[in-house]
Amino acid sequence: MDYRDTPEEAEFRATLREWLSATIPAGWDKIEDELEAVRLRKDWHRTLYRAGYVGMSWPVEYGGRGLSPVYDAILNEESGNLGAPPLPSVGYIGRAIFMYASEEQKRRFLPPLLSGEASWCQGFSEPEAGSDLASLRTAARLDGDHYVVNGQKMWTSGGQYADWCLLLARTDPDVPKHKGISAFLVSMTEPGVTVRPIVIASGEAETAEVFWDDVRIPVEQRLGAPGEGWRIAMTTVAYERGPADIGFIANYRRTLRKVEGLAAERGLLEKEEVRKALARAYVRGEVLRLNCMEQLSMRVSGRAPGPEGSIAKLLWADAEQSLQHLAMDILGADEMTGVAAGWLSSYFTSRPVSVYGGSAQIQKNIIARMLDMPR
Amino acid sequence: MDYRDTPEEAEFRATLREWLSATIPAGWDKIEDELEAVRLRKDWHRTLYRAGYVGMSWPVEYGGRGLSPVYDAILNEESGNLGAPPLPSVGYIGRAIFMYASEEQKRRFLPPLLSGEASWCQGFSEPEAGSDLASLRTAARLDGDHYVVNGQKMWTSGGQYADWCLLLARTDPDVPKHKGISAFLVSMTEPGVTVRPIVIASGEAETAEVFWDDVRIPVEQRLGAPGEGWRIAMTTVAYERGPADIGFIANYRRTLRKVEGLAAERGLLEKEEVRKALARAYVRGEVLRLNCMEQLSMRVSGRAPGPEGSIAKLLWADAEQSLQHLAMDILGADEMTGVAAGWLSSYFTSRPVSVYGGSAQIQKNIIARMLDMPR
Amino acid sequence: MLALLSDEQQMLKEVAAQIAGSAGPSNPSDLNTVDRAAAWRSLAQAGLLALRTRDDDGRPVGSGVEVAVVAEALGAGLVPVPYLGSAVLATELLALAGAHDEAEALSEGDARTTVLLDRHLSALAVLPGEQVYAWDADGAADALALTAGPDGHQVVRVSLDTGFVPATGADLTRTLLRSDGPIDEARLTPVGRPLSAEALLRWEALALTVISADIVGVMRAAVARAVAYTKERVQYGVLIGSFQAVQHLCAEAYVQAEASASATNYAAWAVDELDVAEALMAARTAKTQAALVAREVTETVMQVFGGIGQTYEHIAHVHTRRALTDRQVLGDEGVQLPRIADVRLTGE
Amino acid sequence: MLALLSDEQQMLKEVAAQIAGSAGPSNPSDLNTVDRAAAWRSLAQAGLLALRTRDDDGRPVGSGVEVAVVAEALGAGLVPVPYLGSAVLATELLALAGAHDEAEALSEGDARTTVLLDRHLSALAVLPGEQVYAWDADGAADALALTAGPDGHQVVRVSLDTGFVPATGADLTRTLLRSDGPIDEARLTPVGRPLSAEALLRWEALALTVISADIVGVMRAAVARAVAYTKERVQYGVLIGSFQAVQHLCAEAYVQAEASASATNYAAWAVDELDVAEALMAARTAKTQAALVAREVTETVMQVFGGIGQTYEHIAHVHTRRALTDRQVLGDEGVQLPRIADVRLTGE
Repeated sequence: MDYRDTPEEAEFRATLREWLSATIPAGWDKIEDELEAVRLRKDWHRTLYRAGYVGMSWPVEYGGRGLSPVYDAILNEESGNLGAPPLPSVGYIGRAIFMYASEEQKRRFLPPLLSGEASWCQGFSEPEAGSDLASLRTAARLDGDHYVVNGQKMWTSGGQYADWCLLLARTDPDVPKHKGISAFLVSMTEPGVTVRPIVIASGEAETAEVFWDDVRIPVEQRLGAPGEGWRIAMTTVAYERGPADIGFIANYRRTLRKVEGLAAERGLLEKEEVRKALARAYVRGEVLRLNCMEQLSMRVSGRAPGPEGSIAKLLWADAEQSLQHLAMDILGADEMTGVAAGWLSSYFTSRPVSVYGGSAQIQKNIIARMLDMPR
Repeated sequence: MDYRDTPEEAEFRATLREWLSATIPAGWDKIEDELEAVRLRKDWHRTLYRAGYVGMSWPVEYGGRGLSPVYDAILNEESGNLGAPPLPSVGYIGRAIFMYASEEQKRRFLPPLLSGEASWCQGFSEPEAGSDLASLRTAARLDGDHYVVNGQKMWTSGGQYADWCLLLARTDPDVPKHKGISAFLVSMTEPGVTVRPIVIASGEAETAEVFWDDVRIPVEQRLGAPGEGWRIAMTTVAYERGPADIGFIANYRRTLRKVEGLAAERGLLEKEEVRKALARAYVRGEVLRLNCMEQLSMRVSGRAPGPEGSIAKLLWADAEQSLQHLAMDILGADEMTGVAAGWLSSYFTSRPVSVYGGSAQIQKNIIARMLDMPR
Repeated sequence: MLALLSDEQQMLKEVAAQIAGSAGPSNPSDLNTVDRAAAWRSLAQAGLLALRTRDDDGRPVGSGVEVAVVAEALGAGLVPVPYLGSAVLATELLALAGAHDEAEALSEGDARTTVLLDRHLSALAVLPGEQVYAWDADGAADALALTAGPDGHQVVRVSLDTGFVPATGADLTRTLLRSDGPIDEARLTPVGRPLSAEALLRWEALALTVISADIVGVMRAAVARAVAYTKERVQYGVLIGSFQAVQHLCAEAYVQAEASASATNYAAWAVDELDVAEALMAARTAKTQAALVAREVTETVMQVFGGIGQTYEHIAHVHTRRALTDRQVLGDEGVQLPRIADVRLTGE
Repeated sequence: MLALLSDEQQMLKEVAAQIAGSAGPSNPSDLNTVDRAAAWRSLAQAGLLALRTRDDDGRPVGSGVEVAVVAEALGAGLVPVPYLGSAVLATELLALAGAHDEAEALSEGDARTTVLLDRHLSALAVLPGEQVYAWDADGAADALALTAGPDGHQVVRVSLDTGFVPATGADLTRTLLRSDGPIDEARLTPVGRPLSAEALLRWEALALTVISADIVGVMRAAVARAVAYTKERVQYGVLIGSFQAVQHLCAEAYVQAEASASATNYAAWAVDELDVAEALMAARTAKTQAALVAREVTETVMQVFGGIGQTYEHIAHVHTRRALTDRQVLGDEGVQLPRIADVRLTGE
């Protein structure tokens, strides 16, 4: 057991920190214009790619460096620590492609995914198929050498800006629902694709819905065999990002420092109650960090991502939401009168953490399964 | 809407308070010997009866005074306020008898129940039939003009000291489980009845298990028709006592005053955190009291006891358990080192409040039913 | 003792619910189109704006219970009219100051006045002072505050025409204005006679109670909406309301909302029936309970609605925003609990 | 970075679990019959009492991780032997004071020594002083405490033969003695050399960590018992574990126990690997987390067991009692959080 970097990890971290310090675009987090922010994130993807920081844990034959996922974790951590722009998310799409794609598809799709030339979104959920993904209704009907897709997707994060979509659609309505789904790699520029941003309660556009009207997809852009879509989705979901993979932990620490600062500004640091609440928030963050390190260690040791991820997801939601509650308690009316409107927005942004990517209730179901409790 | 006593209620309360002050046996709560304590409770029942305070809300023809249940509530409240011994519980057994018994049974059983000559217990739950009461296995086989009972009952509160038992047993194993149960009025002195106290985690004997081995019950002691036991049980359970009916609210207020006293003794009243926690405990008690007053008002207005009682039961468990948590937080190690052993005992006594009489989970199920949520 | 609404109060509740139903939004965009003026006229015509004016004997036309009934109904409907600000908080202040004509004027529904709160929204503003807010100020020409004088506090009127800017408050159903600096003494017009300390505490008891009633309405309606949704929404081939986890989430939220209602009903009765210290204690108890559970209840409702409950288009967050703001008005549990403790631990 | 037990540590865990399994009660009455002496001998024979003695280079024979592994296993088994008191807290204190022979003597399993804690159980006792407790004192002839001196704190030994009476503590698995008055200076025998402030903090980090590990063991075993019960107990014709409400209760308890384990594992590693301030911060974090959830987790377990979980005969409350007492030892979250805050808010 060792929580410290190995010498190689330490060297990597040092180099990375130096590179980040020199490379993070100044003032990127002050950009208000959304399109400009998107462009910046794309540029940052390419910059990271050129420096060798994208897909480090991918197999070498697919353009990766074959490194341990620890290096991805260090990248996440230091990006958070040094306040870098959000990291591109290539892992789960890449995983789906290099596990299920044909050789030709891999050659076509993996390099631009890695390099950032093409950005991706995930067309899984639907209005009537949220937690119950297998009930999806979007249909792909075979018509000669094309599939014709009709339906509606929801919670397609990044749908507004993505070039490509990993789409799930029903290709066979006559078999049990898990068996009639196929996966597709589709360009978002095809005629018939309409994207509408979804604004969440904070007032910010966080995700999107995508309408598919007679969208034609060449057969060779189906991923895997017909009916293999559910398996592909489950693989993808298992590699979806947990708190450790999105710099959440580093961000949490920075937010906690800000909340401590709020308490100081308001002269509340003398109140034992406030001191304890701040310390409690620190403990929550540490507990989550350490739990994620254990899970990462299991991944490094070759265990496939398992239901343990549900523990981290529950701790994550609790930590994030509790911290926003604490900020609200410290800010009091200021959060409601517009004086601290940014914190109200952060509060509402913290709510879906216990909904998206499997609600807190679903995570507890998964843990009950893991505990082998009766169905 | 009026939370005040009517003139009649106020007069009743004043007379009662005077009577209680003069009559409560001094030092009754210091009695350590259990048998003596039981004898005192029986004496107290008879004393109350002679003064006209037992069964006040019963119909006049069954020995009651036909008064509104408000008077029972005032009796509970003032008994708690003035620190009287626990009130006898005649309501739910009485209700079962005067709703389902034959005229002869009523004449035989109601007067001694009211007067306190005979005390009763309730033989419903079993080791394998707790929440799921209808699964009970204790069997009553008809043998001539007697039923022969075999089985085991659990959580028979007061079983050690009761003279009579309202017993549920299965008389027909061949029909659906709710339909094969009958109710009996059985003397606890019959041969074959064995009572074993159940000691709860606090170390105190709070309830009992009762073994029934070839116990013979005359057919005329069956209550209601064969197979009517489930209906009788449901009536009885609906009239089981909530927090308002057992002086809980008055006791809660007294316990809260003690906890405030603990905080004062330990010099903690300067701590805002402690002050707020004590005020929070006060609010919990008030909320429960006021909720119970509304429910009592509904009962007075002639509505049968409904699932609203589940709200009070959940608030009750929360209030009682939270207050014990607060005491523990104030006492710290003293509660664990034996210095404040009584509080540790109170803590463990507070735990089953969310289990007995329908667990917190069952109460929430009942509320979901009341909200007409899908099964 | 009978802790139930009388038949007349029950009827009042239905009238208020009907008005609320016609003026309440089903989704946030309705807030742009709903006919606020018509709702206000209906309230005036039904006499509901006159409840805290005084009759010929100097008694309030409507008791605390009646005002709370209306407040709860309007909260349940998320109705964007300044009933609390104008018809309760300002009207009661005018009546207590003996400015009965001014109070009557508000009850007719043409003019609206609200109150100024301090920068924490936690107390009626005492002027001159620093920044203040006009809360629940939709259509209000002016707002009331206090000045401290030798004979007690004096109610003063401040025009909202100048010196105030719209604040982007969390609550989408009420208008909030922020003073753009300290309020000049020249802008204060005294109204009525100075208030006794007791009158001011009585006002506070009423104000805390009706805000609690508003929260109760918001919570009950939010829970009812969530429960209704669980009876429509299908996942895994069944209605989501059949999942025990969803049932228990709803049951817990329901219990907390009902518990708040019990505390608020008593506080509403106490306003006019108990001595002022007891009435205020009951009001603080109700506000504490409502404030303590409002966040969790409305968050649970958003959770039960799942993905759509997180979106701006959906009504769920409108409940949350109104409840979170109400929590702060005249002080949340963090303000009330220490005062309850003062009474419990030193006052008795 | 690899935050997992090594193969050797995994083996150690199995050895400790085996010993615990043979000496742990299945119900409270087993506590009268279980062979404590045999369990102690097994621990000695396996070398587990020697982990905090020092090797020839002055390094602990076993790391913090290894001691925590054993502590967790014994906690899980509710084993009634004074591993924490004698083999960890006292042994480490002796080793830090350079009293290596005395530490060695304890490791052989014949003699037992424990520690004296103040009357709040929240710190090692500094004598002479008021009432103290000998905690985890089963079979211990004496106990260690401190005296304050010019060169730092001096470890002193106090015989438990006289001046102590058995206390009826909540924890049924550990022996607790209460001093029947202040400890006379004449009864103190100095041991080893005075401790540096750093040594004492290092001791505290270790002590907090192993107590957290004990709590983690208690919680994990309690949750596992409850989960197992849900797979046997039938109500309404189905296993109670098939009810989503029961599943979620267990899942929540499980998550809290695992979260505590994560924090404790790190603290255990930190004991010997990080500088003392960081090690202590990690230990306080672990103790805070464990203390914060221990009550709720063990209460949930009692709740899942339903009626029988409330009875004295059942094992459930033995977990609760041990966890509740452990919470207090060297300070619960109420003690730890302000110290964490001191570091966070003023120390950096």
